[in-house]
Amino acid sequence: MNLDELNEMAEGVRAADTGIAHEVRVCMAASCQSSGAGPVLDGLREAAPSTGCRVKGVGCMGLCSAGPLVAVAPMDGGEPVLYRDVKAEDAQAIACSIGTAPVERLRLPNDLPFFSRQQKIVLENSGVIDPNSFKGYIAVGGYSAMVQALTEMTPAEVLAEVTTSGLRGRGGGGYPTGLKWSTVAKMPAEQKFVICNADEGDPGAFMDRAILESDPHRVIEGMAIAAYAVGATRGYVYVRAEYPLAVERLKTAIRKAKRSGFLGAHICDTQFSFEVEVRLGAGAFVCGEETALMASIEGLRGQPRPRPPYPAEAGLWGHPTLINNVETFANIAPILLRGGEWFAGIGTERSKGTKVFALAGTIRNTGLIEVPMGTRLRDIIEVIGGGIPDGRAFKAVQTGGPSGGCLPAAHLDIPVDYDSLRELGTIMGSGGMIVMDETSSMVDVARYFMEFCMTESCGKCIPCRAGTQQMHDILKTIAKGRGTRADLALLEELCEVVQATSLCGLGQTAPNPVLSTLRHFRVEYEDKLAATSA
Amino acid sequence: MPLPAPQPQVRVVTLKIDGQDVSAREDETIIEVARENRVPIPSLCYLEGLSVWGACRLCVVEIAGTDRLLAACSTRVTEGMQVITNSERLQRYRRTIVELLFAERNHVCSVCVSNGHCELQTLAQRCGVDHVKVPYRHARYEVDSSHDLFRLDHNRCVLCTRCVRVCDEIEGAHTWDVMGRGTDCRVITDLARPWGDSGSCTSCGKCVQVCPTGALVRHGTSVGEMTKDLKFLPYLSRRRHGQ
Amino acid sequence: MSVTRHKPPTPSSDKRWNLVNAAMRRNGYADHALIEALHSVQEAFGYLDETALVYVAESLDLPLSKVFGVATFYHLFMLKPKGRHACVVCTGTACYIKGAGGLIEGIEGRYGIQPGETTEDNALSLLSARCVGACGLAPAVVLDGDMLGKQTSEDLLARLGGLD
Amino acid sequence: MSANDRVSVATAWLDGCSGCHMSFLDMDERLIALADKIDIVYSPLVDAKELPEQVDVGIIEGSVSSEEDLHKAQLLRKHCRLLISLGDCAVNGNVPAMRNQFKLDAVFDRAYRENVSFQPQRPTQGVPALLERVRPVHGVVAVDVFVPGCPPSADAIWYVLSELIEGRIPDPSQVTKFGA
Repeated sequence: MNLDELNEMAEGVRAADTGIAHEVRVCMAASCQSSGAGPVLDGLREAAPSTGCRVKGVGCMGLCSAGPLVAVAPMDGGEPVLYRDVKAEDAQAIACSIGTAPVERLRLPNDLPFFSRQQKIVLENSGVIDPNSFKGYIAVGGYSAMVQALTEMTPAEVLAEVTTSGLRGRGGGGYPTGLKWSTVAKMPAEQKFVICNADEGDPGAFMDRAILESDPHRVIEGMAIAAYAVGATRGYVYVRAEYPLAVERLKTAIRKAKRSGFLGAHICDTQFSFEVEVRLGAGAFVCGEETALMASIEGLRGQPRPRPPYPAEAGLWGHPTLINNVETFANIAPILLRGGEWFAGIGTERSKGTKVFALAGTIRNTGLIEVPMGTRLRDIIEVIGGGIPDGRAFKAVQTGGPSGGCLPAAHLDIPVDYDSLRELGTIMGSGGMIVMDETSSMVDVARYFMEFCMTESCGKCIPCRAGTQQMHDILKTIAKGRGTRADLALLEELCEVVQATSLCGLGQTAPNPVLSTLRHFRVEYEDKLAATSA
Repeated sequence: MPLPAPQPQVRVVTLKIDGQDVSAREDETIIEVARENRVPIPSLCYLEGLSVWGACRLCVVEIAGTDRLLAACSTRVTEGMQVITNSERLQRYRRTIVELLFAERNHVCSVCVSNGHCELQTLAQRCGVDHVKVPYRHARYEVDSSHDLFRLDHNRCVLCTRCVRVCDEIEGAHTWDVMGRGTDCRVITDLARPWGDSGSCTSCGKCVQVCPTGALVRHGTSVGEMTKDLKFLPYLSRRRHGQ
Repeated sequence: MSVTRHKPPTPSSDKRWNLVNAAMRRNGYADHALIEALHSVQEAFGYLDETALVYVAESLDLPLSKVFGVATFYHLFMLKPKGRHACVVCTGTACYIKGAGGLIEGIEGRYGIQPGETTEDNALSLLSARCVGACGLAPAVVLDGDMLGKQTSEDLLARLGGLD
Repeated sequence: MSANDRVSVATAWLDGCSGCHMSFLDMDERLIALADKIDIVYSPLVDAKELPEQVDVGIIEGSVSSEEDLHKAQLLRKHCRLLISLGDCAVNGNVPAMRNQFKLDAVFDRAYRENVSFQPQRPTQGVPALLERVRPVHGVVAVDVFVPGCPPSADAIWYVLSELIEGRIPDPSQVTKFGA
């Protein structure tokens, strides 16, 4: 199959839709499902006019706090009408409104900054296509990047395009994707692997889940392109077992892609073959660390091993292995289709493209957003997020999960990119953004994350295993107002040792929430101490 | 004229360890080269003849050109590498790591059968740990005396996994493994049942010999009487790996 | 020299073993499919008992201690049966900030169980999860598979009290 | 250091077996030499029962297990310029701290009820109250020099005192260790 044939196929799918004037899209991602999207979808299917209209379940539309969300989209490309907090009994009203005046009482304004200030690349199909439909993906141009790569580009050209794009790993580390790919490509080996890290474990982060639930083919396509570029023939998607819906949709997508010849042997009648399997995690945060993840795929305890050797050199079963995260792979197809230069034109000097964030905590609009790198933190929180509810004051935003840190109001005007966040003692991480108001205690937040790291420590290396436990004990003591100055000094010393000597990223970054709250909110710690000596 | 000798597969490199020029094969690790040259680097999980585990972090060293500390046991030497094994900072970190170990379980040296022959005890002394700043946890751990010949005292285990590795890699029984996660980790035999009931244990005693502390000992030993002998290991390791 | 490896007999005539066998067969009885096999046991039986662990170990030709080590490393694997009802309190950051701790304390206070424990009458298991991904509904609870959003301790205890 | 400028030394015996004090006595004839250099102003080994206001060196044997131990540790810290933890009990809690694995009540029951055939009862009068947890001396007051060992050898103690007399802060890790 070449590009023309694929385009023809897509054209065919779209042609079958002539006669459909409106599409009713019901968000069926996990959050809306738990607020009752299922009955809404059923109700709309029943109530909608039988001709000229199609009702379908789609992936995440982003504004989870207003779910279940429904969009009525005219197929001529006009602006969709968005509805919030839809209940099953609203189905009739919405169905009757199609093609006439919208139901104002449920309507979300189209110019809501939450939507208008975003720029969607990764999420462009999210909330638009039916994630369970292979044809639906084809209709929006799916797999054309892969077919283009396989039929019109050499692996080196694919690598060059990804390198030009300046894409950096979206899992947290920010390692240049092109560099990672070329390292694996250069390894002389018969067998290589591509792994998609979907073990999204940061508490308060759900970007990867939403991408997999909304547009699973996009991730598979990115993996296949990567495999072609680096010379791999087998791939694994390592997903948390806690995401049953994502797993189901991913498995469906793999099955359908394979049946249509877009995965498996001789993809699209080329010499390139690529098999993908899903492997489930089983509740271990540390498996997000790449060497632990590989151990888990190998059926072992998910314990990291020292690096080097890096997976690119000796990974899964000792073979060169490329590991990227879900969002990284989801960026690949658009980069190939629109060019690395285009992608590099978005974002900042050293952080290109967009980033998906999961907004949560005490903020008006919680949900999933995608903004260009370099967007001001204040815009994300106050404009897109709608600020803090209930008239309370903003206190801090936590990024990067248990490896990250908290930023106070004084730094709200920084651009959100890898380097600015790092300078302030936190990290981009995978994209979790938890907003806290004045009622949150920073010592308690640090304790919360330390408890997380302690329970998630694999127990292999001493500094992380015993150090996180000791630090947690001290934080507990301080939080209870029983800490001394000596406790605080010991805490800081342990932070340094655990950071410097731990075996893997989990331990090396476990002190970050403490260090960053000490840096920006030291007075809260001091106040707790003062209470004891008084 | 004779032809030049065929290029050997492995090259020889030169590097500096604590300012001292040394040469090494490029497939050697820093700790191997350091010990060949009588530069002591403390370690606990590393044991010549077993696979590298890289967990105790006591052997971390500084390498010029990188901010990260690297474990000497798992890092290969490279040409021109400059290694510092014993800076003030490394000494401080090692002291803290040893302290964390002492505080984690109940290493009461004075009443230990391995007193005087214990690697952890010696390590504490060499690293200058004369007291433990971090609070002792004093959690309760079991003692398993069910085996006819040997005893397992979890109070004194440092989770170095030497027993697990020697049992798997040399004896081939894989009776031992580690269960649980984080501070709940514990060495186990089979399905975490009493050692004496193990169906896979051959009672060879290699685990006891490689155990650095008094966690695995022979029955019938009193305070300070348990000595261990590691001479068998390099020999058996070579036999196993066909060298 | 080769030593023949025998496939162990299925522990009982319980049909659920077919699911476990299918999972192992799908992966060619490869040792790296251990976690998949354990998932299948848990799916079929609800938890991993000693019989199942031994059976999986023998089927995949793995040491018992290794299987036990893996089964206890991953927190999703349960070695004891769950109670009739399972209440999973999400302790992700968003839920924590919005009071998940209070939900757990409420259950601890009323039922005397901590996360990971089951009441003595086997009626209720309390579990905690690291982010179920419903941050918009914080604090969230998954009760017998149903997601409950924006919970207060009173709501939750009332609902638990109404269970059989 | 001149003869009239002798070092004053106080020693205290908290929860321990007194073995460290015995080891002190094991210095044998070196005690005579030592007697020229130091004054023991307060100790279970001598008659003086009042701790002077200002003492140069305080030496503590034993862990902090009771209210009285705590009081003594604080007293020595207050009156001594330099405080030494002598022996494993003082340095790391050692055997006395092994009871920390149990609740205090269980410890009492074990010692005064379960293993007693005649009039099992918990002593309450005339004995200092036990603390819930046994701690090393540095767990309650700042300590300047640590001399581990069970007991530290007479040589180790001699080394430590000799260094102090010479005005140097000793590093006992070269001559003793935990359990030694």
